[in-house]
Amino acid sequence: MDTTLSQTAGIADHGHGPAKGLGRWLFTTNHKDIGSLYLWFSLLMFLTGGCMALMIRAELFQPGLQLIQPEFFNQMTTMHGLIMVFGAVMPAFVGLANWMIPIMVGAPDMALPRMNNWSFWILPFAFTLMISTLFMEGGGPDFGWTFYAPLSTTYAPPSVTFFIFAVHMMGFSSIMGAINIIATILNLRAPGMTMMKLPLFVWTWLITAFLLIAVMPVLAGVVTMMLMDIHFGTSFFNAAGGGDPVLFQHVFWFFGHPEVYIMILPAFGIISEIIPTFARKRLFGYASMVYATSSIALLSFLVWAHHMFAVGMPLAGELFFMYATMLIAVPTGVKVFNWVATMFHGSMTFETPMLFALAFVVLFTIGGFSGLMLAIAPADFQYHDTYFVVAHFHYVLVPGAIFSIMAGVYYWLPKWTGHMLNERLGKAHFWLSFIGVNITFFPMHFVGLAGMPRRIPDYALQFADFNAVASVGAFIFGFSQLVFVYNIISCIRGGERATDQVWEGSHGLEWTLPSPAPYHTFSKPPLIK
Amino acid sequence: MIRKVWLLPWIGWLVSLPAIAAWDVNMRPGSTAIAREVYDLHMIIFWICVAIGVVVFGVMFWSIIHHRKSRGAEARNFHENTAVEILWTLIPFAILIAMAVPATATLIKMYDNTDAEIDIQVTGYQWKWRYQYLGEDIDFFSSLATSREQINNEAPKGEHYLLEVDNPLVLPVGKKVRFLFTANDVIHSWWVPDLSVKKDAIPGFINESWAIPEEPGIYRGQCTELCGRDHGFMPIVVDVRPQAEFDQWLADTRSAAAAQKASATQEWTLAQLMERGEQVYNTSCAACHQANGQGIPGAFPALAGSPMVTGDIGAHIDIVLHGKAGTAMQAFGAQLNAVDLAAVITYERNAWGNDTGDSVSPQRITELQQ
Amino acid sequence: MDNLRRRNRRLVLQLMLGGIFMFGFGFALVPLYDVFCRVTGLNGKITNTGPVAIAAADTSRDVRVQFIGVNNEGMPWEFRPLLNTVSVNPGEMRQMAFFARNPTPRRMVAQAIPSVTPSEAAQYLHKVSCFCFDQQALDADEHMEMPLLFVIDKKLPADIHTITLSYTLFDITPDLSAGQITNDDTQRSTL
Amino acid sequence: MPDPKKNGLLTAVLSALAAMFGVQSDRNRQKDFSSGSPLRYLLTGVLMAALFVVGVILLVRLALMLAGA
Repeated sequence: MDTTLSQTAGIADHGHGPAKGLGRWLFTTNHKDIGSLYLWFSLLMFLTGGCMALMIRAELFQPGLQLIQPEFFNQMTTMHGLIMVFGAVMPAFVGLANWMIPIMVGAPDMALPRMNNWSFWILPFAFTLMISTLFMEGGGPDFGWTFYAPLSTTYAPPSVTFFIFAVHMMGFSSIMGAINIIATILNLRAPGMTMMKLPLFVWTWLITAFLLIAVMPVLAGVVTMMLMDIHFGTSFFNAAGGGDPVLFQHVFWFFGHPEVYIMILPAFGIISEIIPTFARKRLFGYASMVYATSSIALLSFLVWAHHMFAVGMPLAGELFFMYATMLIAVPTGVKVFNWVATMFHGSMTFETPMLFALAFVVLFTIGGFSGLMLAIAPADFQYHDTYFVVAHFHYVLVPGAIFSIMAGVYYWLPKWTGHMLNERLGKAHFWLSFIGVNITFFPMHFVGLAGMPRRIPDYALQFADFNAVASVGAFIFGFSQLVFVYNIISCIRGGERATDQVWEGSHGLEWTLPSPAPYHTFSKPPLIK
Repeated sequence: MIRKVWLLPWIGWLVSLPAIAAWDVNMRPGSTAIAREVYDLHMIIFWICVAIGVVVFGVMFWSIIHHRKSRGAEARNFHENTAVEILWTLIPFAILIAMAVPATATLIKMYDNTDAEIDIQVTGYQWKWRYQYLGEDIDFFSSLATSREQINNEAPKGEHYLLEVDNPLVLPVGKKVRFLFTANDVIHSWWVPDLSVKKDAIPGFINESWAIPEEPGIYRGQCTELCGRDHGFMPIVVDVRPQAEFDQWLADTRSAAAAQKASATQEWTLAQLMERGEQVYNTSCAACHQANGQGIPGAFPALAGSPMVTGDIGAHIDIVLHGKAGTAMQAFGAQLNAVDLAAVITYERNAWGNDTGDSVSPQRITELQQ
Repeated sequence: MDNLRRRNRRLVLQLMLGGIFMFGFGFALVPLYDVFCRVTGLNGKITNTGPVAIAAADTSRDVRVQFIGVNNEGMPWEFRPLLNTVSVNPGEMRQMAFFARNPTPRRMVAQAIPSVTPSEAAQYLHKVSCFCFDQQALDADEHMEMPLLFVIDKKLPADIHTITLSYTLFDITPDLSAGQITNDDTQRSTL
Repeated sequence: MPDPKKNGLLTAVLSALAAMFGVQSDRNRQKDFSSGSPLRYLLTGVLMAALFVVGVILLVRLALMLAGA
């Protein structure tokens, strides 16, 4: 990522480094550059989506309509959801995969470098298209990131068609990325790097890639059905023509639930790389982790309707999805014990990546517990579509996926840039984010249980105080991300030189490379003992 | 750990928040047997999670404190123990199975089909609720009663801000009431936390739920499925009364409906129409066209000085009665009675400086609706 | 190296076929959903229609059938059941009708969509003939009574005492604005 | 290293069950990965998922029957 990459000896190099200027980034087929592009794009989307979140929280700071009109508020909640899910979390994981998987398995590059370039460069255009809908006549999408019909079909603003094409483009990008990652993992492993020795980050990404290929087409299918309903007079979801709005919810959540696993399995992989390093102890129960994550690939398809307990399902349906959800929650939830067992009797130090990983384990587990409460169908009648659900998925996504991405960036940044990061700034960013996340999202449990519904621009007086607290927390969390950006840039530009192994307890092929990792690595497959 | 000196003012600010304000942190037990059962389920699973959390985080923080390199801890070399793993998987399984039994019992009770004394059809409209007492001739709309000034912070907020309606749903205490949910336009969701009833109202389909309120009182709830612009402004108020008072209310409402029909044939003066029209306007029209009639540029047209409102009266009546396809302008003909329609059209034609002097009689509206 | 290229190509082809299969599967969920509704009566879809063998009525049991008429948005017709509630014996054929009137000055075509609650009862409600089978057209100021002939299956679970049958009336005039709307437009029968 | 003969169907089923349960010993993992094509494990996994669905449906029927519905 550093433009002035030093060519250290010992690694056979084709003599030509990266091209100069803009062409390098437009036409790159190098997995390191494309990884950096994904990560910078994800950071930009994270800050954009974050600003929308601050708009929402600023309006909700006090009861009454102070800043924005309700329809714009709905556009902000919808775009915040879409940009964070498809623009910040998923590209960040794909970026980390692009950077780390080839050098973890000893491959020279991704299996299909040109497709890799294309699957990145679709994203900026897809999100420009989607964000431009905010400026179109009738406003941007205002039907929630779950875009239920008929609000998203018959009652949608005219810009919904652009929203549909943007989702199509994001789907193509994810599917191509997933195909590329599977081909790299299965075919380009260095000899000796058997499937048994794959690091867990690579295993979780392999499972996530299969999930992506299985569900992104279903999402493309559902938005295509919407397109046909809106423009070509079909009635998939329009009750007048024999269609059914509940059909939309079934097909969407059939995609939706595996999607939430797509957003958390790579996080499991990153945390399973970081904790052993800083506990100086091998991961506890590697085999169990591999088997449990692989069973999630199939089981996650069986529980989608726990998002729809209040839609009016027959009793047998509610019972089936309650039991299935409870049963598959255990193998995933139990993985947290593996991390705790890895730490147990370890010899731990607490640099920034470890702090984020520990916060992940604690706060993600709180999100997992509220998920367990939501699985109880009769109780879900009181929780569904309230701020309790908002607190649940923000706990599993912000201290879950986002903290694991930050942990991954802090963990591998020295390897990418060749400089150690500024620990003081790292810890400042951690503590500000940790405090901000909890002040923002913990009160949401309370207002949700007390009866505040989701997606409302204004609320009754009994919810006022916790909402004020949450808004303050949101601004603390929001602005502390600038510390993160500053820390990354200062780590790129300079800092204490990083050794090859960077962290005292780190193991794995990627740590055998010099820091910063040369432009081309493992042109000749490495020797794996 | 750098010192958090500059964090103190933030924490100070948080603590100084008004202590008297409402800080309710939990679900209310509610006032039906089912609601209390759900509350118990909620608390049981909550305490189970707290217990597991205390154990897990206890071990974790113990390990963080004691197994630190800075305290000279040497990393042990164990990294697999299937027996322990099987144990810590079986325990949560056992807990969940124990949890599933009462949950199933409550869910089965919720799907009980015994006959109800009173059936209410609840229809979700874009941004109000309609209640029809099946078998009775009672059918009314229930819209938000909080004034636009309170919402726009031009007036102090009332105690039940955003949770008050003009016509609450009145129910007898102790009787089983069966709700039949459907919707007129998009998906809404009818939720009253104290009755523990939440069901989606889906256009083209009918859903049902039931409750037996045990104590008289006012129970408030809100729409819980995103349904567009004013999703946050269509509350639900259920007024549960003792049987005698409920029968009285039924009689009064029937006579009021009859009086309503009669009043449609009386002569209404301009002043009476204007006064009634302003009331109807603030309930049903101000949400989009604003109380001052200026509307919202680019979203909802202004009525003050608009050619439609000051021009041909027939076109004005037609758009209020039948709405305008493809826009948010609904067909209010099906929602308001003849007197209200005549009053609101007259008000629109004479308010905010339009003063065309026209007045529309309820008889003319009734003819059009025949 | 070409062996690697061949392996890559084969794997990528398989994965793309997998993606296309899942895209097809997304669309296959629509008919699958109808079959799923037919089996479980999910969402109150009534599925068995047409003539049925007349069996002796089971007079030992009374089932209360409620009728509801709902107008969807932009449907100004007057639309209500002639009788709100009917008490029926399972197995007995019953006739009843909905009243509809078109108060607007123009010709309109409507489509009624049925729905039943509790959804467990949907498979046991058999509609011999129903106005919701096809579109209903009414001229300005015209009104008519639309018939419905139905039977409740004797195998209705014992704990179901009340069945509510709702019809939602949708305005589908603009869809057919192309051709001339004649009175007997019965090309499409739904449900 | 266990001899890399073709692993029987039983090992695949046992491994699939272990995966769904979330616990697997390292020894079994090496045995699984040393055997032939992963396709058999995939198909066994899908089969076990289908059995899981049937199992839960039976569980639901049992629950409803017990409650006398």
